[in-house]
Amino acid sequence: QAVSGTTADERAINGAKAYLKSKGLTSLKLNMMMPSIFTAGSTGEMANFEKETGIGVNYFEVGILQIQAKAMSEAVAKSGSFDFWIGDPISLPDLVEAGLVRPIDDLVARGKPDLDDVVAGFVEQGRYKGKTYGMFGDGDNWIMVIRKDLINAPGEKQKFKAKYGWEPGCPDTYEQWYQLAEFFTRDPKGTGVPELYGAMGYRARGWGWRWWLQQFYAKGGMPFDDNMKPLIAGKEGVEALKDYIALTKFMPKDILGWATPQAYPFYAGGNAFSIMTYPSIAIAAEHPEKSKIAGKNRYCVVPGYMVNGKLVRRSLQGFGNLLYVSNYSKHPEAAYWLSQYLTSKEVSARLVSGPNSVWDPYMKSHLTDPRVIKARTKEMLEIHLKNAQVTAPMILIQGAVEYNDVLDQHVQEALLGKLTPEDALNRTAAAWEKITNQLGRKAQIDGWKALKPAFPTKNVPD
Amino acid sequence: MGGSERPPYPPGARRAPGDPGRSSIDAQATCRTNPGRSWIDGVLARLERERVFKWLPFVPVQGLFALLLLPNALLLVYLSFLSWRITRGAWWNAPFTGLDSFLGALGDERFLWAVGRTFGFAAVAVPLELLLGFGLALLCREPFRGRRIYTTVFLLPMMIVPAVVGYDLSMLLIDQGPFNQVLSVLAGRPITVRWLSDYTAAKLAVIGADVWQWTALTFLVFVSGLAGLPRDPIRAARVMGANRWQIFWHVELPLLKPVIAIAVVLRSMEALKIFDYPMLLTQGGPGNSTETIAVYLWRMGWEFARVSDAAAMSLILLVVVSVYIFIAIRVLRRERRRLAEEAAP
Amino acid sequence: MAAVRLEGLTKLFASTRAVDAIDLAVPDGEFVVLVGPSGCGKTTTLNMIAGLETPTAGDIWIGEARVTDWEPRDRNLGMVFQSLALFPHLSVFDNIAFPLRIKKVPEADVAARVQAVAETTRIAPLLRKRPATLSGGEAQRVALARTIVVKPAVFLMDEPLSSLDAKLRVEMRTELKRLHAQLSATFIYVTHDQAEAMTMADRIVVMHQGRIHQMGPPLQIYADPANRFVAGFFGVPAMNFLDGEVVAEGSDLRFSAAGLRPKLPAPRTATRGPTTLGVRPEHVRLGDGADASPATVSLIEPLGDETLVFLDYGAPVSLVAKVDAEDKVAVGDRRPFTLRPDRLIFFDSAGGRLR
Amino acid sequence: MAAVRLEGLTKLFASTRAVDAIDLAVPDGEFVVLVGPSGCGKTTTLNMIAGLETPTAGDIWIGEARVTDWEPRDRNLGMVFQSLALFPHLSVFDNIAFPLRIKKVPEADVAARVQAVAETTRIAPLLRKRPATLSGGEAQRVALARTIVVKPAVFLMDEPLSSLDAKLRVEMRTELKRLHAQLSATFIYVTHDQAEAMTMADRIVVMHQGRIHQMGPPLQIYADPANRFVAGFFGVPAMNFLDGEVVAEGSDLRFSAAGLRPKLPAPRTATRGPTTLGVRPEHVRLGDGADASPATVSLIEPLGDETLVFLDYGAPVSLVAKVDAEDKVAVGDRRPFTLRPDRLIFFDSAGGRLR
Amino acid sequence: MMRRRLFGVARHAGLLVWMAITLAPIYWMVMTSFKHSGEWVTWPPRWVPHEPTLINYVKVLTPGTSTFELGRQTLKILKPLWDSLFIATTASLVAVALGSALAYSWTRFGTGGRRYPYNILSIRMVPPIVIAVPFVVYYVTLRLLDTYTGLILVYLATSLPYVIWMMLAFIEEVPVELEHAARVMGASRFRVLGRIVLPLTAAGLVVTFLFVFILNWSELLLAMTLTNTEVSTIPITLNKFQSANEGRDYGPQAAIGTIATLPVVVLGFLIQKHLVRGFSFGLLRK
Ligand SMILES: Nc1ncnc2c1ncn2[C@@H]1O[C@H](COP(=O)(O)OP(=O)(O)OP(=O)(O)O)[C@@H](O)[C@H]1O
Ligand SMILES: Nc1ncnc2c1ncn2[C@@H]1O[C@H](COP(=O)(O)OP(=O)(O)OP(=O)(O)O)[C@@H](O)[C@H]1O
Ligand SMILES: [Mg+2]
Ligand SMILES: [Mg+2]
Repeated sequence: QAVSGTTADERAINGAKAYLKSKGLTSLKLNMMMPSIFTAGSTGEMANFEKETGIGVNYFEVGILQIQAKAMSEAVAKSGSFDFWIGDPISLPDLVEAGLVRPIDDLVARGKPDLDDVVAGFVEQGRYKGKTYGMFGDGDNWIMVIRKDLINAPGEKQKFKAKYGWEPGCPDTYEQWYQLAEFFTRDPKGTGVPELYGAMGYRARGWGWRWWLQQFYAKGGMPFDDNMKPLIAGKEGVEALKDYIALTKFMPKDILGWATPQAYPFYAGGNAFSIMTYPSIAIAAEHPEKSKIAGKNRYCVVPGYMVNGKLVRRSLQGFGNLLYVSNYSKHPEAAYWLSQYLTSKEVSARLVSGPNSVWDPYMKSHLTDPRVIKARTKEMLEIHLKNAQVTAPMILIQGAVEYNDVLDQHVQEALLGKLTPEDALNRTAAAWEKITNQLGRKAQIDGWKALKPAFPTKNVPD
Repeated sequence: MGGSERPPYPPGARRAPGDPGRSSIDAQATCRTNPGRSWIDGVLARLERERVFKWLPFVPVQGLFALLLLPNALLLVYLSFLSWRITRGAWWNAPFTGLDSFLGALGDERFLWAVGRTFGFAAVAVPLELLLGFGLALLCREPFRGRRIYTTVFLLPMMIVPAVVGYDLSMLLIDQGPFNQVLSVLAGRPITVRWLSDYTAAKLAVIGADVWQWTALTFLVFVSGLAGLPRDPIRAARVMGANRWQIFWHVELPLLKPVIAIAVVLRSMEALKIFDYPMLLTQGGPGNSTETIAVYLWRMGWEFARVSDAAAMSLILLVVVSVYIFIAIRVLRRERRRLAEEAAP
Repeated sequence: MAAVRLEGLTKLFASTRAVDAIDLAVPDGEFVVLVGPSGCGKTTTLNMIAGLETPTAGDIWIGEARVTDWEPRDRNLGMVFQSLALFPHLSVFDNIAFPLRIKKVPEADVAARVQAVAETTRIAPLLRKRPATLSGGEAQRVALARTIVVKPAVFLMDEPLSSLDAKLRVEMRTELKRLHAQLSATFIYVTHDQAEAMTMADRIVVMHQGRIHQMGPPLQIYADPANRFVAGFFGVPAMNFLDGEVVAEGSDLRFSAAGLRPKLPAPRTATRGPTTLGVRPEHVRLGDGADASPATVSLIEPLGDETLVFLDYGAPVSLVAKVDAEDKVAVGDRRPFTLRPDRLIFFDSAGGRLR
Repeated sequence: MAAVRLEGLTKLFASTRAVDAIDLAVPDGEFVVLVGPSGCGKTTTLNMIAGLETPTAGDIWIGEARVTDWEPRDRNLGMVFQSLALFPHLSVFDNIAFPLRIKKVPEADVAARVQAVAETTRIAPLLRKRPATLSGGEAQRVALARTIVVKPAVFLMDEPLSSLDAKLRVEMRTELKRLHAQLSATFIYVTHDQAEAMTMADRIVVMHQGRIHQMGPPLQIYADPANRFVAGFFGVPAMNFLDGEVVAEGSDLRFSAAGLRPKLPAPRTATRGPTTLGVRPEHVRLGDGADASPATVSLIEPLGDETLVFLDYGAPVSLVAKVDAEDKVAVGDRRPFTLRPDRLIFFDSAGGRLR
Repeated sequence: MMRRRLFGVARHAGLLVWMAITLAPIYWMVMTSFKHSGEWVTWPPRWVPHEPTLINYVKVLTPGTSTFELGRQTLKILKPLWDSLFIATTASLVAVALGSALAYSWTRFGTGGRRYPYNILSIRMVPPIVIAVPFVVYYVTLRLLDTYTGLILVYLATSLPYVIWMMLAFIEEVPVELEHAARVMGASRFRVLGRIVLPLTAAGLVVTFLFVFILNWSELLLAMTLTNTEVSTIPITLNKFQSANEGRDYGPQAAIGTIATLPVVVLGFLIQKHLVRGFSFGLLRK
């Protein structure tokens, strides 16, 4: 009973119509929970879907960091108060175990979404223990952006080269990024509040650990061994953490409290030389009115480390949204069809290129789609998909939220100088052991093994 | 005394010897029927009997507590003896693990820190609020020009939603924000304290938020208390030769003790629940430097899904808090009782 | 209209016997004053009659009905409180109209009746005012008017004058008496002021520690107190009490205390031995005489028309004599005194009267 | 030790003239009582002497010093308040020790002095108690003890007895007098109770509406009031005032009002015409006589030793007579009466005394 | 005289400092609500908007989808505003009604025992987070999760202690003789409550209402726990957009903050006179 239609979005529409008919309904409102930050960019397409099928959406917004708590509370409540939601993949294992997420393999089989067009590695984010749970919808692997106008400013290149011995440009290694950051941090009056900051990343509670994890991966590190013994406190971890801390001194002081809404405008205001962040930075940075630096950016493949004499670059799938269908939904199928619709080639291209979008390109077809190119620039898209080749997942196993929270806490304490990097990571490792034991080592080993294929095999993109 | 000789009773008033006298409770039980009244009056008349009437408001209130709070308390206790996580099926199927969760909680450094930190916040914020509130109330005590305006303004903060306060301060306290600007102007050199992301400064920010908002309440309580101080003992002390300071210290302060007690109890009981400011200002960070009990338990329950552990921690917390409650209530009772005694003659 | 009868009325507050099995019958139209020191149970008794307290035991009859368990509102009483209990949020008019409105009297009648009663009590010009702006006497009249307006059969008054100053109190008690005469209702009046009791009562009921110690017309109580408590309670300044003993001296009986030995009137049956002699200040006469005892004036208090003279005659407590203001006495004078033999009364050591 | 002198002392509250340019000299050691109706400015005067209120105009001298703008604590005064103002949080001992400790008296002396003063005031057994547990009289003594302990030169007392019941008030005023004799300090005592003023004062100062109406020893004020206000203020029951006129009848002068025309003693210089005659109840004599006027008894109030008789003689207001209790009078009796001619006083229509 | 004047100056100085501290954040919020996005964060900070605008209010008040500029969020403030108003008002009203009746009963009859108010107060001392999780479990079974009733009941329970304590003070001030007088005059107990006690404690009721209204209007934790899609309150709405690391769309949020603050402040102004009387909790000597 596969659904007819030539494209995934057509099939989604047809599937939805058929579903309605089978239920004897003419219209339907689904409840959707979504991070408030996503609403604006998405409502248009949901309206289109309603026009086509009669299935509309009431969305209720939640702070992005509260999605997890709300979902958990629904897992307890089993109220069916929302049919589906947008959430990040970290929560997937826990929410599946909590019984909240409905596996969608049956529906995928019928609807044939455009899964093969999704960039390798991303699809895995929606899978857990061999089942598919969520449609992937947001290519959140990180990209690096630097200011080409500043590099090209008269005399800068020479001065830089004289000092560091290489032609300034996209950094290949974190060391080079450090040098760029050092060089371009400008505080002529010596006030301690530079006019130009050399680097930007995320260092806030809830976020900062991801940037360390990326660096740790680039060092060739893996968080666990096959028995779930933590490996983070080894040499790689400590060095990565030291570098991570060192780089922070070229960042705005308040970076410890900042996330996207603060970081993007700050960078777009021309206050920093470089930034490592989500691909959607391009929209902010190239905005014709709001950005002071439109057209002055160069997009870079993420830097890496020399490991055993060979360069290893690693980007991180640092957020990445999934469309989850609730187990307690009265109309899981309808919710699925909308998910499929939103993640089809055509519609996703529209979403990704929308003016308010925080959805980032994640399909091969996005690379060639003129609308996407217009919104994000060809250069950025190419780099983005190159990065995708070296993108590693976060620790997507049961208890992920807690593992990460503990890591986050200690990374920040090291950053603040409360703990030495060694100490911080040792404590994290100890805490991880405790979590693993609590959750059951055996189950965790299985989960970890299942995740391993999602790690990239390439060290530098083609 | 003198009872040996009782005056003669008027005729008819004498009670039969040996008649024990009917108790009035018996008497009430025989309901008086009053013709000509509708049944509504009848019902009202019944409700009006003191022993019914006085319980009327207790029925809904105790009912509410019994139906709302009691089951929760029981559930909380029950959950704490299980090892249930939201990710482990239904709670009624969760294995019974006795005191494991409690032992775990007591071994959880982060929990102990959160408890200590919360008490620490309260220990700094509450005295500050009391002192500030008291000082301001003293300054606003006697009439002078502009007093009404000051009082009005000082009361504003407590009328603002704490979430708004958190948000508002997060705007003021940013690195290059107005607060640092003002400090820089006052200090005459650039001040760039990271109020929200420095390990210590963030704590100060949370405390500051609490102080900013709730000094309004202590101010109000103290203004109220000062206004109600009896005049004569103070005047007596003046005539006896006491100076302002002596009067304040030896007369006014002791007289205000009950009011101070209630202010301390109210503020500290609210301060121990502190949740909004860290949640909104710092998300418990940086590190865990502003993670209070409420924030940690929130995470424990809703983010880490460890409900039984959270329940055990809650109960431990309750034990700790009930020590405080016990002391607070003793103090309040003593003060009220003393007041009642003083009012008696 | 309505007699009031209390039978074995008792009230316990926890372990306090506030009222202890009192029996009292107040005939219709009588003005009875319950008097006694603070805490003796007067208010509690009154409250039980009004229905504001439930008796622990005993019964209350009003007219023919046993009202013990009736609600206050069914008892057809008027009550005036020490604090007056004017409703501060209502105007004088509304205060007086309150009981009428509660009884659903038509609004037109209300106005007429309030006006009428306001005229009787001479507060017609105050009807628009708020209680807080009234003087003590005015407020007092409003409280009366509010009680009178519904024409209750029984008036209960709990120290209604005690918040007034001395002057006004004297005036108001006259007014109350007149009112009683006019209304011919039963009045039960509570006070701890013996002067009020004396001047107003048809009959005085003296209470002490929850019990009735004496009942009777004022002058009887004054002249012939049932026991030492009653004797001491009535009279300002209080009766002089002299501890001593009755001794025989030849055919005479004499009372022997400190420096004095007055002769007692002949037919005394009382036992000899330790007794207390009571004599009122107005029955202490200054001036030499057959039986006079010597004394020195230690203090004088002029009252205007009369003067109190404190006499030191050797005992630790002075004897107080009330003399005419025109009798010139000075502190330090040696003034012998006599006691009016026909006005001496005696008490045993427990305070009971010896006759 | 310290005389007190007020010169043109004035206090305005907004537009109220609470105290209006009063002059008063209190010699060292005198017991002066300021008396007057509520609101006449007594408390305000006292507060100005104590330094608790700042005078609007005028000066205050204590001893040789002009203290008008001194702080209260520098004036060496003792003050007792109507509310007593005991510190409820301190024990009796600490209450009494308070002024000593304020003055940094060594702790050993404190104990000794408190003990001593407690004995004088007979509260030694109470020293451990809290004020709340004291009876009215005890609390009163503690308040006194606390004032006495520092031996101030001047005592100010603002209605210190008014919160006590009648009985206790009478006792305490004797004690206060004794205390004054012992301490030989200057006492300025405020009351609105004329009986207190009469019994306690060396000299009475009668105030009304912020002004002094009369000063003098008690009996003078009682017998020879300066004006109608003073006459009416003193005496319970109040002086009878009869409106009428003085007419000549042959060689006699007679006062003519309603149903009576008493002859006046010969040498009266007062003008004829409308006047008010004042006569105290004790100077109304029941009984036929040469000059008797007929009257009916409308009300009687037995006081115990005496009885008040209200006489209707034709005027709207009854005439009150005070007669001996043994004189049997009943309501409705027709009783002629005479006024003691030597005790009649006259006022003009403005209330001024006519001599 | 000199010293007094000096003290006056010092007093004003002290009070002005605190006034500045009190007002600055409020001022900043109100000003920000009139600023374009470009002026939200600048160095030096702008204390007065250069180009005042109402756009933020338009955005948050327009029903349906309104788009934030930078964070690209949408926000419908009207529904939360209404929900908050409804929930806080209902809960506070019922709490004031029940709580003052209870306080009355306790004051007059000692119902519930001498410790009753203290026991009630200890309920308030329990941190709400303690009961948050079992509450969800329990509410699910009662079908009260995410309903007005559910939140109202919780707020009712948590504001009762304050109501009882504040009302005790006011009720104790009503002389019992007034009630006695009315009852003897023929009023039933219910009428006594309505005609005597109610008018005489009106100021207290209003003050108490305001205070618990503030608490209920502001409560975040339980609201966050016990609501989902159907019910939303102002603090939750604010929280959605200002979790520490997420959307800070300063302007519109300043507008929400201002809107959320306004009703309470207005209410507070109206009854300011009575506020002072209400907060001694009966712990003053008469
Ligand atoms: N509600 C009560 N609870 C406990 N004891 C009470 C109560 N009311 C009165 N009492 C006690 O009962 C006794 C009698 O009190 P009651 O008020 O009747 O005295 P009273 O004669 O009216 O005194 P007063 O002249 O002071 O008004 C007192 O000992 C008093 O303390
Ligand atoms: N602080 C004040 N503000 C305004 N008016 C006042 C103040 N204190 C007293 N008054 C007024 O001044 C007048 C005199 O008051 P004062 O208290 O001196 O009277 P008093 O003779 O002591 O009366 P009482 O016998 O009632 O105590 C009164 O009219 C009073 O209303
Ligand atoms: Mg009484
Ligand atoms: Mg006075």
